[in-house]
Amino acid sequence: MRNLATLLFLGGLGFLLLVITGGLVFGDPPMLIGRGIQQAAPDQVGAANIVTAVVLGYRGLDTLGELSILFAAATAGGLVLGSTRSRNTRPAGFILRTGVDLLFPLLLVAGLYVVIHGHLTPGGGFQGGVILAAAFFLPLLARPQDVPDHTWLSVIEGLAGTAFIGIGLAALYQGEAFLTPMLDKGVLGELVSSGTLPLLYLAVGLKVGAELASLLVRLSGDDEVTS
Amino acid sequence: MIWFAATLVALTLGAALAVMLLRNLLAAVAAASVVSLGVAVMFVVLQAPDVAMTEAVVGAGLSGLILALALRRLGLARLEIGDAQGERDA
Amino acid sequence: MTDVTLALVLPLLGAFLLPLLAHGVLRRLAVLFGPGLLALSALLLFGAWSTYESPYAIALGGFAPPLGITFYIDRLALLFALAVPLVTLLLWPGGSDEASVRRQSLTLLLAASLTGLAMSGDLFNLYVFYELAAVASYGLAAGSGSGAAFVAAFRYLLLSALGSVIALFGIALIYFKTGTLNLAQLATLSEQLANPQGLAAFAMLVIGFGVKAELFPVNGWVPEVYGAASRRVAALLAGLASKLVVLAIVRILLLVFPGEEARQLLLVLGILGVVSGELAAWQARDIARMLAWSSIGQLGVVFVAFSLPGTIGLVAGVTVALHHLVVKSALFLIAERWGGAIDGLRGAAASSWLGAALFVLFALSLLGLPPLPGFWSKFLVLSGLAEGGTTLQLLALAAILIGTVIEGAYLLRVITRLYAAPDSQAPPPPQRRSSLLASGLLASVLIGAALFINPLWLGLKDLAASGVDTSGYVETVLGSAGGQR
Amino acid sequence: MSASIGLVFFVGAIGLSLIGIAGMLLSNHLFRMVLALAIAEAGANLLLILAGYRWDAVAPILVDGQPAQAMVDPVPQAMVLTAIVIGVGVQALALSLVIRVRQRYGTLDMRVARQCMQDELDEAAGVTPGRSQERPAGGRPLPTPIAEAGGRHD
Repeated sequence: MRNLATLLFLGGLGFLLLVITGGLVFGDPPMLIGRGIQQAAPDQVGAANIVTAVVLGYRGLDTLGELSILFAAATAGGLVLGSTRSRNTRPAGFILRTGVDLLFPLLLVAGLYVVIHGHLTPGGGFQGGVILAAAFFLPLLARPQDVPDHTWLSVIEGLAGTAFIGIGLAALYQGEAFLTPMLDKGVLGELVSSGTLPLLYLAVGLKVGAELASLLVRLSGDDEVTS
Repeated sequence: MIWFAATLVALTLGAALAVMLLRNLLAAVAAASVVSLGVAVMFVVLQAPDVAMTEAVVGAGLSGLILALALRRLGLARLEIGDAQGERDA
Repeated sequence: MTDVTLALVLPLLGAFLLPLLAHGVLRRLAVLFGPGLLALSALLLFGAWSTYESPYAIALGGFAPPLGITFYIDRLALLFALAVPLVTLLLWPGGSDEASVRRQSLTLLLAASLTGLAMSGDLFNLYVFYELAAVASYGLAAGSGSGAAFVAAFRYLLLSALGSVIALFGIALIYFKTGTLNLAQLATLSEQLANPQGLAAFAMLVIGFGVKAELFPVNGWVPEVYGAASRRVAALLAGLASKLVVLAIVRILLLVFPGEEARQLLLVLGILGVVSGELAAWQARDIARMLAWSSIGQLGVVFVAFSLPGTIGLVAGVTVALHHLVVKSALFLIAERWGGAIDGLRGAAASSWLGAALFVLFALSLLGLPPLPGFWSKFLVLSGLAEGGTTLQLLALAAILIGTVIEGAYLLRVITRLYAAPDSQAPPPPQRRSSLLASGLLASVLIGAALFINPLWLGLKDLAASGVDTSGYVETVLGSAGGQR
Repeated sequence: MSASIGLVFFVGAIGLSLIGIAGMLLSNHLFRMVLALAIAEAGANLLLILAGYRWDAVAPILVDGQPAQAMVDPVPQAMVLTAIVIGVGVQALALSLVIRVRQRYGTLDMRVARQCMQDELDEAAGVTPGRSQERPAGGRPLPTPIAEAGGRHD
């Protein structure tokens, strides 16, 4: 009975949403701020990838908030799960270990590449950070006995977050507003360009990588379930 | 173009339904990854390569890994069908 | 020149660094680190308050307002932002073990996000800060470590995340119609949103953000979380966090949806909140859940107050919100060690006369006994409603009056137990000294407000007059081209 | 053709959200609720991206310094990037809570877990459990608590 009522409610909701969105114009957005950003971004920020210019420049505070949310989730996860230690000390098989040894540098390089090219091509701190997290996490799969302690992950996490805020505060110190892009913009499209943006993305990438890796380590710790 | 879009949307919605209806939770996690991949392809079609890349890496990859790890820790990660521990959808 | 953005950045920085400090050689200092940063940001905000002349906008990143994220600083924002570090300091969770450090980190993140909610002038930025506040509160809610806390936190998380999805839908609708996120620019385009689609977007935003503001249909988490979490966390969430979210909703209402329908939506939800909250509080038999349900009722009054148009509505809303902030935080603090049922409180006054006396003071102010500020806040709302005089408003008036009677019934029930002779059971333990000190400070704020009600009233009216000044907001943000203040 | 392709995507976005919301409301399985949440979020993200799409426009990445032609709106893309990352953080936290609930109460059924929570709260408050009337609105009477089949882990 309750399910029927819920389904009816959902049907109504869906109909309502379709009617509402049916009146929206698709494919011709007003772009009040979008157009302005497209015109101003090459000069103001100097990143060829305008999404990056928005993420780190125009909406840099959102990105800081997002990093904080990930940090909050990781901290809360730590509070909920506590410090778990992997009980499974049996080393993995030869193939897995070798594979991980081969894959680890590859993932590290790929992650860093994606991170530092974020202002030029699709990708950036978040995508690269996830790849880095996979790189940090893989050794745990292969050698569960070696990596019970992830203090260094939390050190990277804290320092990268501090670096992001520090870059923002440097602008404040110079008399500009918080998170104003600094340094020389350089030539559009080159690797060393668009001022502090690549540095910010590096901080984002390291922080995201460390945070997600510690989340993964924590979730994979099998402290009680041993099936 | 429209047929491609319609197929894509239908596939994604089908995968989403599968997430809700599959009894095996590991399979449901896999279906959730398919949903993410479908949405990522839509993002590519909609000229959002950055978002598509994130959705593929985060939604299909990382999120799937997190879910699978959690399932393993819950002791529910097994492939045989009929394992419906605690599954009592009224 | 001090920049008030620092008041938001410092707690964030502290949250990132605290876990590192707690591991290092500076462990002793780490205990003082969080409170020190909060005190610093309170000082900064106080400096900004005392040198304040007129509203101004801060263009973050130096990008001219419609393009980048803007902070809008007026007295209203400063007042609420100032309340954040002060109340957080009073409710600071001490300790130096690993779990305590994590809890302190989360508290700092919560404080930073709430400061952001007070100042931000950008729709999506508000959403991000709201999410940050929500995630930090999930962690704090689960932090007490009992099974009930985990279930309560999980249910809260699901409801709140569902609300976020709905709010994101609302933001998408608004972006479809207008193509901008800046509240000032949205204010100039408010006609484009004065239609069913715009109203639907507003409803979605209100339902989404309302989860944390304990709004009527989405407040099922409140008694569970407040019952299972520590009282300090409950005080932080009920007293502080809900008010800042309300402020964000009110900003959106005033600027983007000035139409009558949006106000009526808030009014209806507020009435339902008052009635359901007070009735449930009356039925509750333990003090934590009684205070939780009563908080829902009080926030219903806050929403009713903000639904009044014009300056009077803002004055009434701000007064009720601030009053509830002080009183509910203090009540939760006093009840910190009163774990059991209300019946188990017999003789509490004998073991701690001060705690009981403070409880009585705050309860009477909550009820609205004349010389106390609670009376003036309720009086403002009721007179505003009577002046408005529409059927719905009169209904709200009746609901608030009936709610007050019910409130009196259950608060008096507690008070009579406090002063009853202790029975065979051991009386509840006295309060911790820090809690007594904190609630004593809050009581002095309350009494101070009662003594200086006249200058306070003038100040609030002034504050509200600039708060409802939509064209002033637009001009401040968009007019000053270049974004330099 | 152009209008209908928009409709197709709208149906996709709304359908995903509805399936997700339905899953959260109808399912009683804690893990599946987390999965449903992810699906609902994907729908909202898709709608946001649709808000920035322009016909015959390219991705907002400059090639050789100058915009070759019209580009789609970059702002919703930045917002969705943020939303996706927020979503995965919340999901990880939700899963840690699920793991803990399972360890404490030995169940993944929301109704059982909720009953256990109410009992624990009542007990902590010293109120006799079992006849708590202060159920929040929408509280539905529970069938007899289902005993979990043979504790798998404890």
